[in-house]
Amino acid sequence: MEALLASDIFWVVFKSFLAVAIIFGLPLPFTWLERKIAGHIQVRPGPMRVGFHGVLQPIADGLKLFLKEDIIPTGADKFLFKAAPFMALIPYIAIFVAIPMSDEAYVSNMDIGVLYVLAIGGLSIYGIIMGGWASNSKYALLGGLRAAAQMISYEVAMGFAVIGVIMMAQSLNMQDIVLAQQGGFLNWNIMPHKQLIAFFIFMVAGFAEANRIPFDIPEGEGELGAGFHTEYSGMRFALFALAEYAAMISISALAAVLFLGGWTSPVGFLDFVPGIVWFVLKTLFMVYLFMWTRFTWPRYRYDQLMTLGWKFLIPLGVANVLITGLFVIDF
Amino acid sequence: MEYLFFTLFSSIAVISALLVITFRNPVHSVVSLIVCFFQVACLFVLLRSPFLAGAQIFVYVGAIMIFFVFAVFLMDFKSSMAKERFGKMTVYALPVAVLMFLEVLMLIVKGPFAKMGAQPADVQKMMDLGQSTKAIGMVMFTKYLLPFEIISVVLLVGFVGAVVLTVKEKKGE
Amino acid sequence: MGHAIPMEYYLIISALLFTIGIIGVMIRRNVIVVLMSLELILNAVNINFVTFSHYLGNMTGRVFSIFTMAVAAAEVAVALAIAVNLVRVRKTMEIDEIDTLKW
Amino acid sequence: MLKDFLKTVFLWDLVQGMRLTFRYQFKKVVTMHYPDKEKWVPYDRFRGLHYQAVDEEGELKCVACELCARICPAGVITIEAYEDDKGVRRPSVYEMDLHRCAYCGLCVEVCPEDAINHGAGYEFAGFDRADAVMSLEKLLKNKPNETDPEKMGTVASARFIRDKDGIRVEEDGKKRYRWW
Repeated sequence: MEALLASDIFWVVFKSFLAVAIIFGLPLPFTWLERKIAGHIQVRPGPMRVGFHGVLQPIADGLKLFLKEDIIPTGADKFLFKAAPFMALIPYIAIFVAIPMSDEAYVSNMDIGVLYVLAIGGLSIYGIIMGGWASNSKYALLGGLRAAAQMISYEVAMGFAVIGVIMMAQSLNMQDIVLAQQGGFLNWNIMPHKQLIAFFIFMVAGFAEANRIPFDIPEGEGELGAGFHTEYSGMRFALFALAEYAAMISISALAAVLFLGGWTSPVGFLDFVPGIVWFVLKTLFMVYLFMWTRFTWPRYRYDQLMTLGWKFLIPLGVANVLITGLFVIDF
Repeated sequence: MEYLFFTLFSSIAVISALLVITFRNPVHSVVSLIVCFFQVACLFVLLRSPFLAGAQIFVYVGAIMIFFVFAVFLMDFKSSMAKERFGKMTVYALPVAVLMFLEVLMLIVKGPFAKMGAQPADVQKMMDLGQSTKAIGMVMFTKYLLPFEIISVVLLVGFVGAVVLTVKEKKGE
Repeated sequence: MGHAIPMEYYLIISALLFTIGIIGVMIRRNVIVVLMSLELILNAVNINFVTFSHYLGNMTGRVFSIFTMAVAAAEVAVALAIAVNLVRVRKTMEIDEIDTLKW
Repeated sequence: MLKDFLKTVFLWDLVQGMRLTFRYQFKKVVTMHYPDKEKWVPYDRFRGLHYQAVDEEGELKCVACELCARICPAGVITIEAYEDDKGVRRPSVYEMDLHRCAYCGLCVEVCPEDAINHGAGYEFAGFDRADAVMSLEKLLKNKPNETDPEKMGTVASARFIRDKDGIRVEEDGKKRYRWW
């Protein structure tokens, strides 16, 4: 037993399982939270019937989805249709591996942390586009193509936003990026004298990457049925929903690390609070921001979305990189 | 341990590469090529070049393969199915290619590389260097600055060319 | 942590991928698959670059593999644009049928 | 001019929208907790589930004239008549198949004896098709409209009950408030 506890491999496996458990477990309370927030923003109570104030509602929903028939349309590409939900979900689990929750609680401390996160995060699009194509349905295909166009465009913007942060920390390592923001909230990258513009770009691109309102045109239930998952039902549909929540959680965690100072405390005299508490609080705040936004703004039109991405966010990102470069350089 | 991972990654890479050229449906080919590139990225990690592995996933898997997916989707699907799996040239091409591979194999096993080996002291240094992104940046932005700039111009020209080629001309202009 | 794996292994894998790419270019007639085989060849070259860079102790190989990636991206963009145009104009993806220049 | 420019740069519209929805989260919810805690008491004019009226002696008012069955646009009502001991026509069968009923109220309007009436019931979902076919006994049991004008149009506190008699929502009379 002691030998097991001492071995690196055991800890790596244990931490990986923990990351997977977090990604699979968190969406349940978050769906409840989202529906509650939706309810209260619309001046109604939200789910109330299953359990105390409806806390067991997500479990009931999950059970329902898992017990439903798994329909595969005729003419669908069976292998890709079955594999697509996993292709959409797994990258976000892989992202979570690289995000440091505190100075000790991380699965892997990579030298190329940020690059890894951006690279892997771009892969979930394959699940969406393949799911859309394999369904052999025109709405699904259109949703998949829209998703691909949207995610490629906004990945560029997100990359530019992150480059600003990397330049501030002079490192791709997540730990270094957090350490560069130590010493109170004035040193966080979100402050105007640091990377406020980058934070703005990052969040807008994050909404687009996670396919959340106001940028959920790949789903676009108004015009596309349900977009790329029109033909999905039961468990596979649940996996797509899970992937959406996993995307939201990992982008929130990423924003907390890159812009909100990760596990560092906002003011000096609160240093005694464990780092992981701060990290969780910041991530929760970002998740709340996602949900708050969802029930505030309407969906963008497709061309407006592309205009915003290419003509506004990317030039702004380049400008931000240039300005950051001017301030960071050693004369 | 490292052998285990090497065997895993390389065998998956080779198998998926073979699948790329045997699938009739181009979409399936694209998917297996993605798998293959991913495994190559893993091999880069084993070669102590994490930055390159990240770049491989970012550029090849995240960008180039999306182009392919788009191209296949933009074309008519029925016509994108291969009419026959292999062309007429298969009979001649296969022996030539296998012969070429055997030749390269001889070169690797018997040739100068086998004798060269690796200098252990250097390797330790290189492992430290390869793991830091800084080292690559230092070389790229000092010694190879001009090629770097030229590459960026090539990229720009390539993308402008792609746009020019695909845009449909509007009538009356 | 030694580097237990001999350099030859990586070279053999790279040679295998290269050969598969060559075979793909020669025997497949679908323009998309031919382009994908080209990508496979470029990737095999990349593995070689990084292997030599790692085992011979020189950063140049790693830098060049980045250049290869950039060139591959540009190449794919142009090549796919041409392919899409071909399919639009000639209504075929078989490269054997696109032989007007052979006259 | 400068103010407008600044508002554009700092995305003032977005901030305002976010502020509005944030404030709304702390408002008191306005929805009725229908099956679990509260229940709506309809007005007198409400055209709900039909009921058969009886006169002061407890005798059925209906004389099986079949006017309602004739005027019903959907053919909801089936009537079979017989002559009772006093020589009055009475319905032996009076069935309403409410699947087809549109609650137009023509039967109520046309009834010369004021026998068929709209009641207050609106909870007529069932687990069986037969549940929606109203026999004479069921029509007699259905609840007539609330007569107390104070109670009309109010939300009464209620309980959701599920037992062997089925599922229903019953007023417990603890609290009552006006909706408007």
